Amino acid sequence: MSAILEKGPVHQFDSAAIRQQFPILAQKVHDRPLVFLDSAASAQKPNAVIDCMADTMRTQYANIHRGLHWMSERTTEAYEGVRDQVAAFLNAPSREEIVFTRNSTEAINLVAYSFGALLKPGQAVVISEMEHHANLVPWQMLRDRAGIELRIAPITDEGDLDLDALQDILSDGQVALVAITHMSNVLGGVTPARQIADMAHAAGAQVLFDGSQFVVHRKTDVQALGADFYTFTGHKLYGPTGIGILWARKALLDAMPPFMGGGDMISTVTFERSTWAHVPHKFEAGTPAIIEAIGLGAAISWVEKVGMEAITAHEAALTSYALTRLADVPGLKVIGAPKDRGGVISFTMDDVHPHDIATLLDRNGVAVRAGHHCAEPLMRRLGLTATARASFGIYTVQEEIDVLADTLVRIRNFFV
Amino acid sequence: MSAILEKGPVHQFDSAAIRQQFPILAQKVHDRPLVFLDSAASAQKPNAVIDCMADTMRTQYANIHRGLHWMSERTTEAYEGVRDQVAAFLNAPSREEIVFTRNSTEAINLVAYSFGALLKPGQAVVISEMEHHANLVPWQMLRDRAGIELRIAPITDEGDLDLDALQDILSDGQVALVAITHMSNVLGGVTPARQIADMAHAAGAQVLFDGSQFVVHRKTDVQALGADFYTFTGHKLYGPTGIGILWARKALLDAMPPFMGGGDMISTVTFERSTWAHVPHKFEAGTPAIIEAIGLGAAISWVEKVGMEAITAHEAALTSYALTRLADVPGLKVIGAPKDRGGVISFTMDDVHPHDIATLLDRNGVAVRAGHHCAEPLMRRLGLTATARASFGIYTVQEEIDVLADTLVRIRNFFV
Amino acid sequence: MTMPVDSGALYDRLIVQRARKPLFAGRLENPEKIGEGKNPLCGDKTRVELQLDQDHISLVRHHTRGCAICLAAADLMAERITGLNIAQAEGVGRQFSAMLVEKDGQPATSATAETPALEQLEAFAPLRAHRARIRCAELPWVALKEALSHVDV
Amino acid sequence: MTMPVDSGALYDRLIVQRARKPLFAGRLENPEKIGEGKNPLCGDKTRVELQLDQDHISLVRHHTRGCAICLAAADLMAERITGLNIAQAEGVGRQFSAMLVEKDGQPATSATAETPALEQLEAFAPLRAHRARIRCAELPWVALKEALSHVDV
Ligand SMILES: Cc1ncc(COP(=O)(O)O)c(C=O)c1O
Ligand SMILES: Cc1ncc(COP(=O)(O)O)c(C=O)c1O
Repeated sequence: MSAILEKGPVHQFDSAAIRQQFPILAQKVHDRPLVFLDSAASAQKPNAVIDCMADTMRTQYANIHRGLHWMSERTTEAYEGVRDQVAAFLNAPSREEIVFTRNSTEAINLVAYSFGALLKPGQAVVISEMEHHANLVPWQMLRDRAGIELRIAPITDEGDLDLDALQDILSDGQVALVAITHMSNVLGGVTPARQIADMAHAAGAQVLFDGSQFVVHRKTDVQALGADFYTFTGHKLYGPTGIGILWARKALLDAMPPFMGGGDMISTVTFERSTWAHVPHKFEAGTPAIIEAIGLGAAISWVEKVGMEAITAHEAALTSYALTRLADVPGLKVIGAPKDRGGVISFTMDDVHPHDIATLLDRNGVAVRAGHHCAEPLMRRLGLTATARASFGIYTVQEEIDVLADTLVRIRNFFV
Repeated sequence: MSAILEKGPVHQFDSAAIRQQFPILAQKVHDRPLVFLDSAASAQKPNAVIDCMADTMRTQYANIHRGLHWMSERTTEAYEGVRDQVAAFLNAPSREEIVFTRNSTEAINLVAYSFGALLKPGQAVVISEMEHHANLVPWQMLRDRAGIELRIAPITDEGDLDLDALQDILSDGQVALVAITHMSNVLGGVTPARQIADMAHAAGAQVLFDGSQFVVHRKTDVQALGADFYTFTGHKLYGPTGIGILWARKALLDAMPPFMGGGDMISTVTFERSTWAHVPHKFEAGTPAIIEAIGLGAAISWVEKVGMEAITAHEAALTSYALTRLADVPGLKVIGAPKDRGGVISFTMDDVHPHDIATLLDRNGVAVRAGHHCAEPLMRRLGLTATARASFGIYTVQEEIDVLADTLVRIRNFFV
Repeated sequence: MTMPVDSGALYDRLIVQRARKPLFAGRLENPEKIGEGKNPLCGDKTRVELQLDQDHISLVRHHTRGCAICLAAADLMAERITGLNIAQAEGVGRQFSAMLVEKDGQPATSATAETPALEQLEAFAPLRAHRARIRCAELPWVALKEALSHVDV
Repeated sequence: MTMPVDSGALYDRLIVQRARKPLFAGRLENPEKIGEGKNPLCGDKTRVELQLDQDHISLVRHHTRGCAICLAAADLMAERITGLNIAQAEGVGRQFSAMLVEKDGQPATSATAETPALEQLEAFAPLRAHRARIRCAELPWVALKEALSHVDV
């Protein structure tokens, strides 16, 4: 076993204290302690988030923005305060650049619709071979609606973006937007965002990063990355469902037409014509996910208290440990070997079907995902139909990886 | 004072027991007991909802649909179980006709986008003069995008829909959709939905009812109404923010293209082409508001336990009482006199500005709304720029209406 | 590593055996009926080929790429429907589906002349507790339905 | 009904007085500068007209349809800026805005020659606790800004 087992940041992190803040981790599944290795699909929630949402509903709730009474004003402050928090979390230049959406998917659809409305037939959008359907289907829909070309940047066999190929794809100057994941939800690879942004900008294109997986594991700085659009989703960041974030440069948001119409996104309305509110409100039609935004604020505060650097180090150590342990499981094959991997590992095991792996792991208390992980084209590129995937979070500990590896060995024995 | 004060359903309703289930009602505002008369903007939440959401996060949470493990399967069951509940709540013929959205606004935008995509230039959509911006701006956007005509059905001076005028508007057979509120959020008037549906159908049009206000106060039966589309929003129904409902006939949903693209709404994806999942999943892209949907289920259960008939009777009595009390406030003018009024009353008071009324009421613990209530064109029709609005819910009691009326008298004395 | 994995009730010995060594895998020389089932979620596929003798199913083969549940379901379906007439095979299929969505503790639907007993297919009953896997076991029946709905190949 | 309503700190006597009987309401015969402010949220409107004497604001009138806060703010603004030069008036405006967004307990920004004291405008300080109403008080200042940014009428 590697040196990481004896020392390293895994032990500097007070995992016991952290785990205690996630009540669900004390649950049993099929009479076994829950080993939750499915955080990349959605993370569990700490008490700080659960209590914040409950307290909001118990003590300080009303609809926001248009209210003149105490409850409404206080709730508006709490909601708008989260916008400041998110701006700081992403190091965005301005709070007005933070748009609340339902999730990453809606954030990307918003861009495909509203930024897409500014594009002309013949212009192109580039995505990569390893995108989540959320960063693929909206662009297909734009292509089919508006005559935009959709170009696919290939990946290497290791699972890294092929930058030379991207360069070629950009060379004709027709590309208006490069939309790429900042971390693959299947291979775990972190993409070289700054380099991609520089290449895109040199070719006259804007760049969108799907940060759904990345923001959970590492410090994000949209200015340092040179991003034009950035999206993430609350429920993977230990926050509630129903809330996601679109960040975009103000000049872009100002230029884009609204996505949905309704209350709160208008300045004035007559039957003949309406005018739009300033950004970000132009993009937030109707009563937003108020309680969920406030819950996301609690999640960000909590993550920042733990410290993103500590989280990154903890997960890096766990990931190395897991790769070492999984290497010892006979027949197991880790999919992809990206240069820079976050806490996500996809694998297959001989010809035991990933669904059988997942169901049998579950019988033994271990939750992993199996399937195409909403990345069918990537599966096809890899020559697979499905993988099993273990993913790690703040609360994951070595012992859980031991349970995973040991159970996998026994599953293999069961089938072979 | 009217006979209603001495007897009637107000006293048959165990208001004290109900109020105890809403922890926020015990709060003080500016050192006064909170008198919350702003439920039409958003209702407060009972413990049943707060606890359900917290318990979900504490004991049974994971991402849904694609997961094979225990937490995911149980969470999927809970989420999909709410679809059954909502179908029963609306008396929808099938659970597959229930689409989860963020709110009413998104539900209407979805219809404007996806049903709108089936319309041809020259076809028309009819709305009324008393629509909330949520049921106005999306149709304006469709008009401007697709060359659809937008027609406005007038209201009478009392605030009822002018059915003769609607008949005229429908007469040329060009109308594809009549989209009308089922209860006005400003005037409180309930529209004759069945009649509107019959008229629309006779003219070959579909009909959408914006039930955001209605479902909170009365039993809704989409089949009895003859509706084709129906929308409502969770946060006004004592449920969480971030969750709303679109119901539509399956044949319509089947024919409509998807609104947003992403995970969960596809059947298969290749770079060249994607195929869509069956309804309702085709319209639910990405990770939905899982916890909020489950919370909405708790709200519906709770409302059904209290009993919609009891709620309707309680609120009807309160509303008569309030109209009587407000008639005694010098200078106060109730706006509109619809034939059938739910628990919403807009008013002005001499030339005291509604904003001043709202702020001074708030100083005395009373929360009301003031402004255009996201219905600017209606304000213009009424010759007003703003009104104050008191609205009632399950937890509202006579004593609160007394506080409202008494405080209004004192506010008037203060200014005049 | 000697302790066997807890496989719960789902991975019954019969299921695992048939998944490992199916008895009805393969292709027919001259199939009269062919049907296919596909699960886009995991890429599982099965192809069912039938030989009929008048109204009776005389020979069945399946060609399946899938998980253990899907493989075993295909193989045990093939065994079960061999010798039945079409109506009976369809009856077994309906009963099989009904069993999978039954709530635990509900009485099983009883067999009749038209809908013969499930017999070995009862091994799949624990799938009820794994709803996301139900479609794995149903895939071969989807393929069968397709095969039987085609008039000729 | 004799107990007066609790009006909190916001509806100061001065504010209510000026809202009821503004001293600077009306129009100028030959205004040199005109500006308008509108709040679409509530339909409030104010029109500010100025007479200049070189760089000095010599006469101000406002025409306001709005809430008490907006009316009083227009009237007290008119009073406060009469006699100031343009830079000073703008300085008062900046200070006024700063006061409204200050957190309670923060020290007030101190007056200098270029930015004279707020004086009676301090009456609006309690608006800090009513953020949704701040724009009511700022509307006349928006109109003033517009008036001063126009070179001629
Ligand atoms: C009649 C009506 N329609 C639509 C809406 C919009 O609801 P939401 O903001 O939850 O989308 C509201 C409430 O604001 C309403 O009262
Ligand atoms: C890389 C990536 N992008 C986008 C998404 C979509 O997130 P959501 O479903 O919250 O919109 C996910 C997660 O499912 C993801 O992993």
